[in-house]
Amino acid sequence: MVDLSVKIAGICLKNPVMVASGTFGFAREYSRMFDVNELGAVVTKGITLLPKEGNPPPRLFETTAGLLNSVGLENPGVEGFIRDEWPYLKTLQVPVIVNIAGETVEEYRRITQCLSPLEGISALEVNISCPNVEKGGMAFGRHPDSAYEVVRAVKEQSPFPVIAKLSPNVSDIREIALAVEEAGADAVSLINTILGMAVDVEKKRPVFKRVFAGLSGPAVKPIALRMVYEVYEAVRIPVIGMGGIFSWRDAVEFILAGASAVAVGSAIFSDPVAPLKIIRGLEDYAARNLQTRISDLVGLAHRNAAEF
Amino acid sequence: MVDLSVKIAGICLKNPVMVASGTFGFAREYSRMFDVNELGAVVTKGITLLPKEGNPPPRLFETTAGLLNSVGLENPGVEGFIRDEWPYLKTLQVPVIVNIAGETVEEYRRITQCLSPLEGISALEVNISCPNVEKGGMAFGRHPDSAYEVVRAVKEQSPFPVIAKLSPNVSDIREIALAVEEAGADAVSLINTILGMAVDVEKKRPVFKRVFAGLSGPAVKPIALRMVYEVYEAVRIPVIGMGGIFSWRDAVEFILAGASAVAVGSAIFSDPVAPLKIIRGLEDYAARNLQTRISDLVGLAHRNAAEF
Amino acid sequence: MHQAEIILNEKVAHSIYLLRLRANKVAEGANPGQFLHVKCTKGPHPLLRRPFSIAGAHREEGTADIIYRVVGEGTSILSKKRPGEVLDIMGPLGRGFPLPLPGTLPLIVGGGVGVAPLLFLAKELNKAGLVGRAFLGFSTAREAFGKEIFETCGFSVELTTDDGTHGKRGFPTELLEDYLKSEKKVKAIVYACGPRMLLLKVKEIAVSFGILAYLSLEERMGCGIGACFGCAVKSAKGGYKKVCWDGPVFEAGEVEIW
Amino acid sequence: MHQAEIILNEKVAHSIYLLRLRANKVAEGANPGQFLHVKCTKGPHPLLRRPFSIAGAHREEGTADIIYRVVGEGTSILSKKRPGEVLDIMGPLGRGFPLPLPGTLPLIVGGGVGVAPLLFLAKELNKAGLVGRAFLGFSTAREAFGKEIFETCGFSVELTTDDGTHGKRGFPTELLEDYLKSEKKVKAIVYACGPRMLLLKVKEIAVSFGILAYLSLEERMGCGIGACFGCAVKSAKGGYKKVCWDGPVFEAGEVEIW
Ligand SMILES: Cc1cc2nc3c(=O)[nH]c(=O)nc-3n(C[C@H](O)[C@H](O)[C@H](O)COP(=O)(O)OP(=O)(O)OC[C@H]3O[C@@H](n4cnc5c(N)ncnc54)[C@H](O)[C@@H]3O)c2cc1C
Ligand SMILES: Cc1cc2nc3c(=O)[nH]c(=O)nc-3n(C[C@H](O)[C@H](O)[C@H](O)COP(=O)(O)OP(=O)(O)OC[C@H]3O[C@@H](n4cnc5c(N)ncnc54)[C@H](O)[C@@H]3O)c2cc1C
Ligand SMILES: Cc1cc2nc3c(=O)[nH]c(=O)nc-3n(C[C@H](O)[C@H](O)[C@H](O)COP(=O)(O)O)c2cc1C
Ligand SMILES: Cc1cc2nc3c(=O)[nH]c(=O)nc-3n(C[C@H](O)[C@H](O)[C@H](O)COP(=O)(O)O)c2cc1C
Ligand code: FES
Ligand code: FES
Repeated sequence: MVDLSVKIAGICLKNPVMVASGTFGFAREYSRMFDVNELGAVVTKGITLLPKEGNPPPRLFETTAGLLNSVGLENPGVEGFIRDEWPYLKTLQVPVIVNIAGETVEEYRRITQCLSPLEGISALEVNISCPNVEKGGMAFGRHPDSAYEVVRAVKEQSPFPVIAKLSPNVSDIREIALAVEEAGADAVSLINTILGMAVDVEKKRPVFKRVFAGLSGPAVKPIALRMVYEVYEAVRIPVIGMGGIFSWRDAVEFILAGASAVAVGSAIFSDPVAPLKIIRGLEDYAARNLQTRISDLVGLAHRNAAEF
Repeated sequence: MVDLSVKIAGICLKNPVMVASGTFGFAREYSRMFDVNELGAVVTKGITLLPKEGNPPPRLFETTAGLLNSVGLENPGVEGFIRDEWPYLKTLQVPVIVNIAGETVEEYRRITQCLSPLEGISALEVNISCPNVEKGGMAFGRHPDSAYEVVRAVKEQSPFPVIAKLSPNVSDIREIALAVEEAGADAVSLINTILGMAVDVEKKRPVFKRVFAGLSGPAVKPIALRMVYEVYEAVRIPVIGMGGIFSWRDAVEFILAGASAVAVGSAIFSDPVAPLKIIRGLEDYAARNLQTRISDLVGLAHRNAAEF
Repeated sequence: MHQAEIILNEKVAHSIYLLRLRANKVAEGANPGQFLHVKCTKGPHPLLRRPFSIAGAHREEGTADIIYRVVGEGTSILSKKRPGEVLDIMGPLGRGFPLPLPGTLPLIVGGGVGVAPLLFLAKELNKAGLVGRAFLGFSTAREAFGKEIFETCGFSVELTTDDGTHGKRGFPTELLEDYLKSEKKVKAIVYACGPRMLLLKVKEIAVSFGILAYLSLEERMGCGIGACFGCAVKSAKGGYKKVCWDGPVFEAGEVEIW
Repeated sequence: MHQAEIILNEKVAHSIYLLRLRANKVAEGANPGQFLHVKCTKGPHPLLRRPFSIAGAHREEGTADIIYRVVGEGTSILSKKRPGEVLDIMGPLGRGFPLPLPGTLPLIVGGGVGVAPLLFLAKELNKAGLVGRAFLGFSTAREAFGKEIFETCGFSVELTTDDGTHGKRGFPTELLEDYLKSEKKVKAIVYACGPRMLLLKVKEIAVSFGILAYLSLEERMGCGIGACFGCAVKSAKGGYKKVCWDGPVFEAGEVEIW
């Protein structure tokens, strides 16, 4: 029997496969299709202090093996979240991680305060990497100082463990990872989407009104994997890896590269039960490789790289 | 009749479709398959001062809709190039752009001096963005100051126009573009490959000995396109766009985003005559859109974005 | 999500295919206007599913149809599938067309492949003992399909083509407008599906004649079940609605189409 | 680059297929050991072509064969192609096996699907009036193929399987070694293709018996024609050689296999 459980930021997950923020709504939507309690953890759509309309359509555009999104953090705001979504989420038997975003450090602080009373939140994931909003978001995640500031502010208020979600749109992601570790983050998650765009050749203009959008999906996997590998070497806090995970094989690559857990995002649109298939695939892989604990695989590629 | 000609860095191209450095060898290889004089321009494999062995195999690895390479600038060195490759290249009736790389600023300077006597070189493309070498390469292209220094050094020595080839592995590519413009670059080309990696799940170690490799191909197109769009707004020198161009439609996207010319790289491996098909596709597109000059399409997406 | 066997995948007009699936759940539960979210390949590209309106459900046979136009990669892959192969589908999804109030005349306006869900609607209306009129528009004669089915359902059908090669030259919305002008006292309800311009025009006509219109909208979709906020359409009350969850069928006044 | 019609695409052993193409240029010009660089899809994924050794060329019919094992995405797509479909191929590419000097006995060592190019070689040797011995290894009985063809070409064939389900249990290199030990005076030349371990072992044996060996190597390929420096193999003289251009067949002493 393989022990799939992992521990991150003080949370115990029965398996290392979570869903990525923004691709799984508030879990309720997919709970109509399968038992979401089979997941390692659920991560909510990003929540802001006030409700957010989001961006005008189109919000999605497919690229080769990738997906551009410009959702723009549409969400019901923290009050709406607590009123409409939390009652269902708190019934889940798996850890629930709430993803939060803000335009100012003060907003991050206040949203943390609003969420603090909710018993049952397992962790906050601090989104300092959303490329689809006018203010805040990725702007914080591109500089070590502002990343530090936001995470520090959340950490000061939060009764929950804090995961910092990093942006890949930087020269050196290790710098940012070190800054948030310094600020007290209990874990880092990466990557958020990569800034990209598409042009409509008939209309001769950008597909998206905001011109740029965030790229996710299998296309970005090699980049995400590299960043996980880099960050694993730079920090001591656990790394949650994501970006283009489509199959158990991808998940194994991330784990070997240093991810203590992984998140599946865009692949869910292709196959809602992809995370469950990945869990089973991981189990088989570990068994085949005579590992009794999946956690023994974390970062193994680093040790083996040294020898080759 | 559509006029496909464009002018970049003082060079006249009869059409805007070039091949990307490193994917077309020294043109001779593909000249056995088709008439390379139909291309807009030929760009050579990167040349260094001394011959370079390159990296141990494996050097290539396919990812979803992408290609990781760790060739490591294997090349015969500038002398070998002049002796073995230039005699053929100089017979071509299309502009030949020589791609150069070095580990130190001094090396860039000296290789430029070595190439200076070669009449018939149309331009030098200064590779400050190769991710596959121990020293130099991308290290220069990740910081505005070092990018400036290299391009300045080449520009001082070069009797030919100078194109700076930028790295996408940066927080803000506009900064680098501005620095090389300031240094006197006559054009910029982008993007070089994006740093990525792959893990061999059976061997449990990185696929490449150097761990990281450069990602190219359709997977990176949305990112490349975004960077071309950004750089077009930042600088006044012409932009040569590349990264994942697979069809004429992709080429049109780059042109509308601000590329005065485009280069086809990895797609050539899939279809050696892809550049020729793209030229024909561009011609049809322009005709369908009642454009008599392809150059009138350059950057059109910016003007149209403002109105929408 | 289920694996549905393909029973039939045939051309019914130029670049238009009818695909029939063995899918009991769909056959039993589907309402006209709902859609299936279809995976075109197993591989990672194209990544997203493709939404297609349900064009018919045959409860007895346990089968359901979609009718699709080949426009790009996904539909081109679909068109090459053969009977016996299995298709991964989600659905029936979304909110369909509400049936008309008693005494109301259903007027159907369809453009191009937008006719697909309206075929299913006509059959269900017919089952409910209701018939009406259908105004169908196509680009050109060889792309026309579905006329006979509306007729079988007791609908009187008028056709237009953009190029005049079949039926009247022009648009089906012109026929709708002419009809409403000529039949001032009729108590009608409009059901429409087709290109954006058609829906916009239908909305305009509905407003000016003061009648109810239900429009089936299209937007690019990710999840198809309301989780990703990807398929937004501007709500008349401000903010956005989700085409996959709040629609795809909306009362014309609920949404801003442009 | 040409578009070659598929004449045949059939399973010849467990997960091993023979694909026959109408390809005059290949049929006429190919030498054993050369390869075709095959595009498996039109789309952008998988991006790269796949190299396959030419397993036979039929000049009169204008056809050529490859034999491939289904191991991943590309070969799985290939295995679904049907006769009549067209395949985009480049080739014949690379440098093949040199024919033996007069009076030299050709010894063929093949492992798994590596047997493919050796079939073509045996036929050409036979045409040149030369016959020899073939030592073939497979994982298991149901994956074995090609024995009869070698026999038709006048070769005496010995087989091994890893699990002993067919022929001797063990590896074909053991048979080679045994043979060379027993036939000390024979003037032989070895031709080998198969997994890396097999090639390494053949090289070792060739060195220890002081005979010439030609090995067909594999490396991941981009361009297939010497332009991208992607398919490097370490040269014994330092630096690298290109499998696609300098090979895929190398004299064992030219290259460092590990
Ligand atoms: C609710 C709904 C019902 C539909 N019903 C039908 C139908 O009955 N018959 C029919 O032929 N078509 C229908 N469509 C449109 C159909 O989904 C697209 O034609 C199809 O997705 C195109 O896929 P493709 O890969 O061939 O084209 P692509 O090459 O991907 O794209 C062609 C165009 O199709 C659209 N498209 C692509 N992906 C999606 C997506 N995930 N969601 C929405 N639009 C997309 C884009 O606007 C794109 O420009 C419906 C769409 C929606 C939203
Ligand atoms: C000169 C040469 C001749 C060959 N001849 C044969 C033959 O006759 N019969 C046969 O079955 N196989 C042959 N191969 C191997 C064959 O090319 C691979 O099995 C095939 O490319 C796998 O493709 P895939 O998409 O199914 O597998 P993938 O899922 O892509 O990969 C499976 C493995 O195949 C290898 N591979 C993938 N792409 C390439 C590539 N572009 N170049 C080289 N290796 C690759 C990789 O090592 C990979 O790990 C030959 C290879 C070379 C270099
Ligand atoms: C439609 C969509 C919405 C997203 N919304 C959020 C969000 O609200 N907060 C966040 O931190 N990340 C968000 N992301 C990013 C994902 O959580 C994830 O980091 C990214 O998509 C990479 O993973 P993937 O390639 O598996 O999708 C979103 C991604 C998509 C595709
Ligand atoms: C195998 C390979 C070798 C390359 N070698 C070089 C090089 O020598 N110099 C350089 O500037 N870029 C080199 N590149 C980068 C390409 O020129 C191009 O910038 C990049 O591949 C993106 O374009 P593409 O997606 O069309 O391939 C190489 C790319 C590949 C795939
Ligand atoms: S497609 Fe995801 S919310 Fe509609
Ligand atoms: S595959 Fe390009 S050099 Fe061999």
